[in-house]
Amino acid sequence: MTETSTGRTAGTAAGTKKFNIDTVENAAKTPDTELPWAELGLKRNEFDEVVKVLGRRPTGAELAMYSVMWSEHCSYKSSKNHLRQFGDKVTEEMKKDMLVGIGENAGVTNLGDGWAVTFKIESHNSPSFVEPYQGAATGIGGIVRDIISMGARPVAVMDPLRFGAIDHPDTARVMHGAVAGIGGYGNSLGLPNIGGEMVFDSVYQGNPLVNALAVGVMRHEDIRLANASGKGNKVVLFGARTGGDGIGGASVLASESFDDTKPSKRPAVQVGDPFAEKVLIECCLELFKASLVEGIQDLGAAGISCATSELASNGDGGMEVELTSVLLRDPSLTPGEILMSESQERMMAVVTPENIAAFEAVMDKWAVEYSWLGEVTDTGRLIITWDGAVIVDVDPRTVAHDGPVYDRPYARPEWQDAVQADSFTGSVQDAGRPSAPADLAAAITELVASPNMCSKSWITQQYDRYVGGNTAMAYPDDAGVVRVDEETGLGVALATDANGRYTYLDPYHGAQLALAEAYRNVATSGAVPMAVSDCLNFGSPEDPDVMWQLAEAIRGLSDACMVLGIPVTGGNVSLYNQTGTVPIHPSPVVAVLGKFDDVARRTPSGWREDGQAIYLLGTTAAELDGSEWSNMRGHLGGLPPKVDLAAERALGEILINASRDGMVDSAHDLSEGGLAAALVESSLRYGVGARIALQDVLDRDGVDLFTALFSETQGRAVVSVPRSEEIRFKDMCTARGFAHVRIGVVDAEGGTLEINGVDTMNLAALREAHEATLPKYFG
Amino acid sequence: MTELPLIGGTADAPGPGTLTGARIGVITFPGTLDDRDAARAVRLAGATPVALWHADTTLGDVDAVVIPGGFSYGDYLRAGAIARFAPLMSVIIDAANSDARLPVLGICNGFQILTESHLLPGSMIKNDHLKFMCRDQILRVENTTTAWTRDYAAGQEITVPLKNQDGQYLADEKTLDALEAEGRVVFRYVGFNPNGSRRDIAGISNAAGNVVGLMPHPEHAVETGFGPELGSSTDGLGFFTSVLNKIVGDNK
Amino acid sequence: MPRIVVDVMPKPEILDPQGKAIVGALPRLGFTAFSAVRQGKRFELTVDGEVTEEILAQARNAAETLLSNPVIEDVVNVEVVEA
Amino acid sequence: MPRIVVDVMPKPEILDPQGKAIVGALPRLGFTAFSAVRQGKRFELTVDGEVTEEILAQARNAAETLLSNPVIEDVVNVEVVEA
Ligand SMILES: Nc1ncnc2c1ncn2[C@@H]1O[C@H](COP(=O)(O)OP(=O)(O)O)[C@@H](O)[C@H]1O
Ligand SMILES: [Mg+2]
Repeated sequence: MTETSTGRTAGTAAGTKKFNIDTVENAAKTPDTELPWAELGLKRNEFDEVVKVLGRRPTGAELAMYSVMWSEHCSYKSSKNHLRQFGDKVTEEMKKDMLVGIGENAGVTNLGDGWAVTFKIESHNSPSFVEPYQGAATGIGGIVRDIISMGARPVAVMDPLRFGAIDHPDTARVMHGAVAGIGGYGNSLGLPNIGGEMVFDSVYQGNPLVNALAVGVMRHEDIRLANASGKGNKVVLFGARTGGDGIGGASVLASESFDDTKPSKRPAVQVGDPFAEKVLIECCLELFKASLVEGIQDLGAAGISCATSELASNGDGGMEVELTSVLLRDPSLTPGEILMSESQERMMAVVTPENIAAFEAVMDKWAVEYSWLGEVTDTGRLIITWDGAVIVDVDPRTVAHDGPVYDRPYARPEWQDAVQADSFTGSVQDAGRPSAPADLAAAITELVASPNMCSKSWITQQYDRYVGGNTAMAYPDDAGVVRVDEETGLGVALATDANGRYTYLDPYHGAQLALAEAYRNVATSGAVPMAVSDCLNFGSPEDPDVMWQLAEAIRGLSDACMVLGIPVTGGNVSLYNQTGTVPIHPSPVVAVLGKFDDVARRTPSGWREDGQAIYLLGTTAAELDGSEWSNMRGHLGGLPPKVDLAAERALGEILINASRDGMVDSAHDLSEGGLAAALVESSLRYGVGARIALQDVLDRDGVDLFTALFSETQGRAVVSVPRSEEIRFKDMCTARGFAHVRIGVVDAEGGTLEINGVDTMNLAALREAHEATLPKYFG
Repeated sequence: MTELPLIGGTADAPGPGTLTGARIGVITFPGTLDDRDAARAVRLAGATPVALWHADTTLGDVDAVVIPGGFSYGDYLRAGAIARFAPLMSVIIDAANSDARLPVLGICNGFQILTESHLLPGSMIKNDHLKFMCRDQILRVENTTTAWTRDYAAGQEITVPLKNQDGQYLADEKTLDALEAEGRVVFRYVGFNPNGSRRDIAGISNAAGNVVGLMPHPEHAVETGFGPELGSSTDGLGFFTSVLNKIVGDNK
Repeated sequence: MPRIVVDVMPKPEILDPQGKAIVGALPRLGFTAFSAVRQGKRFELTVDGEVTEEILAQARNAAETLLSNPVIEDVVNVEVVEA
Repeated sequence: MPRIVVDVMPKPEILDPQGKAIVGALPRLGFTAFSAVRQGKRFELTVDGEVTEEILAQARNAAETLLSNPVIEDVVNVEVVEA
């Protein structure tokens, strides 16, 4: 009894008569008609450009398409000139495993054995502030569709989150909603959540960041691209019906083209239907397996405008579509609105005439609604009709790829020098720095209970980590790990990182530090880093200060990728994250993907075996600016920790080799919160303590105990080494010239973390402090 | 290739299990999530998983059926409410009640479907804390005579993952007393009741012991390195070996 | 178009975790007048055309079988509303 | 004891996945009379004593702030029911 088997055919739509259809013919005859381009977000020069491209004024429907596709979100007009560096700064080493690079829905990386992996990170920031549950849920839904459209089976998700101050009255609303939404959608798709981030900072109060990452795997032969080739092939829209979701400005247009009927209300937010998406996943995979689609594209921002123009311009260049064939949830939608609608859980595909019946059989099996909209042509034109009348006649490239590009002015902010000069050390906030044993113990406890360093299990307990049966590591280890092939154990590791405070102090190096940390997290788990995806969350590009932050961050990130030898394969830019004139901290969230030949070799982040030797890898400098400690004391100034990418690479190689050869049983990298945080986390992982003495570190590096514990110097990790492997491990570090020093032993009996010069800390008490914070604020 | 290809269905799994005689069906509804995982558990236990489709009208020659976890039809109305009316469910209900007493295991959403089908008494409502909860959960096996628990020792404590939003088991006092009296409380939560279930009940059986339902996920504790870190991490395998041994024994 | 409204409530003897959470939250927002809250479901079924006795019977039947679970819920109301 | 019933429905223009799932299932059970279904919530607030104008105002206020999410839902009904 579903309507799936019939669909709607051209010209039979009820309500066709309701609109004053603005045809191409009419547009040519009425050049002086006023159009609401400003309300739709276009600038005067952009509208003039549209007129120039078309050689006449656009129709209402064309205006709708150009306005959404030329928006910042879809056209990357402010960032494009800078993003090029990701494609330009690429070495042979970086190209080696890249099967599909930037520009497609998501990049694809070769895993070997005929397997490939695709992953991407995206933002859903402002919808998640307006309606946290649905905003976050549809964020997961959108990124998962990107992965499906590459031909892959999605296998896991991650959720880097940034909220306002933990004690601000509005934070609980956003936190509860976003976490429940991510869980509600991701859990219902059967995708394990294998990691993420959680940061509280008042700079995100009115602009929380809800980023979502999805990863999928496929066989090489299943890779699908978004292009419409083959004259005469059919174009089909399937999945959910089209409603008025996310058309915002289009209601302006609606009022223009309506007769007398009042448009019904347009939804303020999009509501996700995870069940519909789960069914879409399965039916798409059946389509791929039986090779029933030639090209496929998910519908996200800019909906049908985006899907038709991208499919057409990436293929043979032409397409004809009858818009009244679109199945609607709300019959009052105008043609322009249908083109702009961002209704969720929809896909568009190109199918050869021979495969139509088989395609329909798959749709019917899964009870998915679909409708045939038109076909691929070789005319180089995208032609959209409404009941036969031509309402769009454009070169699809001009819509999808030739949008405006701006060289926005940027300059190093005037305040940057003053901020960098204001070091934490010696500042008012640094008064009373702890040094007595009891004070140091109290400081460590305070650190691990602080909003950013506390246990995230309040969040991760709401996420299914097991579904799929391939999760080898997730919270609280450094990277999430999923198996791809059961026979060989082939698998992937993923970590996402960003430090907005570092990036605020120095955007070039801050972005590199985000990459360095994600890279380090992946290597710490034992995986070989292979590829990068990034989500650049910044303020307004029209502010030269912010534009400079963005330019510097992209330059820094692309430079660092060259040194680490891993390419950016895709990502997303989210701008205008600011309240009034106050932007968020520049927050480039960087995801690194690594590969395991056998996930059984993964290294967890906690100690287990009594008596194993604990080593600190890397050297420690006095680097407290921008640190969690200075943040806890309310200071932000100075310079972030130094970046040493050669050292990161060397450390990575040690950690990967040690894991492969069974030389370490645990490894945990040092990042926010420094050594103090790493020691506590490694102890709490399995509830096994240690006895630590840092004298050798203090002597070698010339730092005091407080600095050794709280400094955030990069390129460091702690590992535990079985007694039998100690010589081999030390030899390896020596041979590679990498600083390593034994700082203690695992103590399975005591239930304590003992650090010389610090009062002995009881693990049960530490755990209580670590785990109490989120429940205290969020119930 | 993996034994259960990531792309493609369970039917594409190469080769049967070691005990090729035993065929255990795993049903997929639209919205089912843990079907591949259940099939993997069946295989690791030595039997052959057989993919069943909710719209089918016959069971074929399967010796037992697993109704796996997930959100059938989205579970927006009530967990299991719509799935209960699937064509294959009526066949399963009849087979479970027939003299042959087809062994049926409902896990999580499967348990909810079994209560909605009235194969098992009581029902599940939202967790008392109202949130989805995913954790490693200790259970006590209280009845080792059912088709799905004969390989466990009486009173044995096992650790298996738990992950759900609507896991709070309830039934009226009379029903609960009867379940206790007849030994039909098969699993109880130990140490921590994760959802407010009455009398710490995690799973129950029908009177004959062929139909068992529980909220936690034994199919996620069958492989070292991919299940709970506590306990043996393969504590769930006993469900599948139990039914396999029963099938093999019955067929002798 | 006419609609049939079906109201389903948790049985009185059954603890309602959602209602409990609400009754706990109300006083914190200054709503002190309510001693208990229960949360149930309201369904609106659209009928194309007239609501006949037969259609109303269908709605009652759907309410008892699909829309509610008699173990934990009661159908408290089935009524026709003209739009 | 008197109760105040509050009915909350998803806004008409908003997708209602719950109603969509139900409308898909009904025909399979032979209920073919319904062309659309929307699922909302029904709250019953118990009042100890008499329902004054002030208490009713509290209920209306709670309905708009706590019991519904005005971004996606409408309060369609607030009424007093004597038990
Ligand atoms: N929002 C979240 N969702 C899922 N996992 C999270 C989230 N936030 C943090 N985590 C997990 O918590 C652990 C600790 O996070 P973090 O301190 O950011 O790690 P690291 O310092 O190694 O980058 C990691 O396993 C991370 O993936
Ligand atoms: Mg780490």
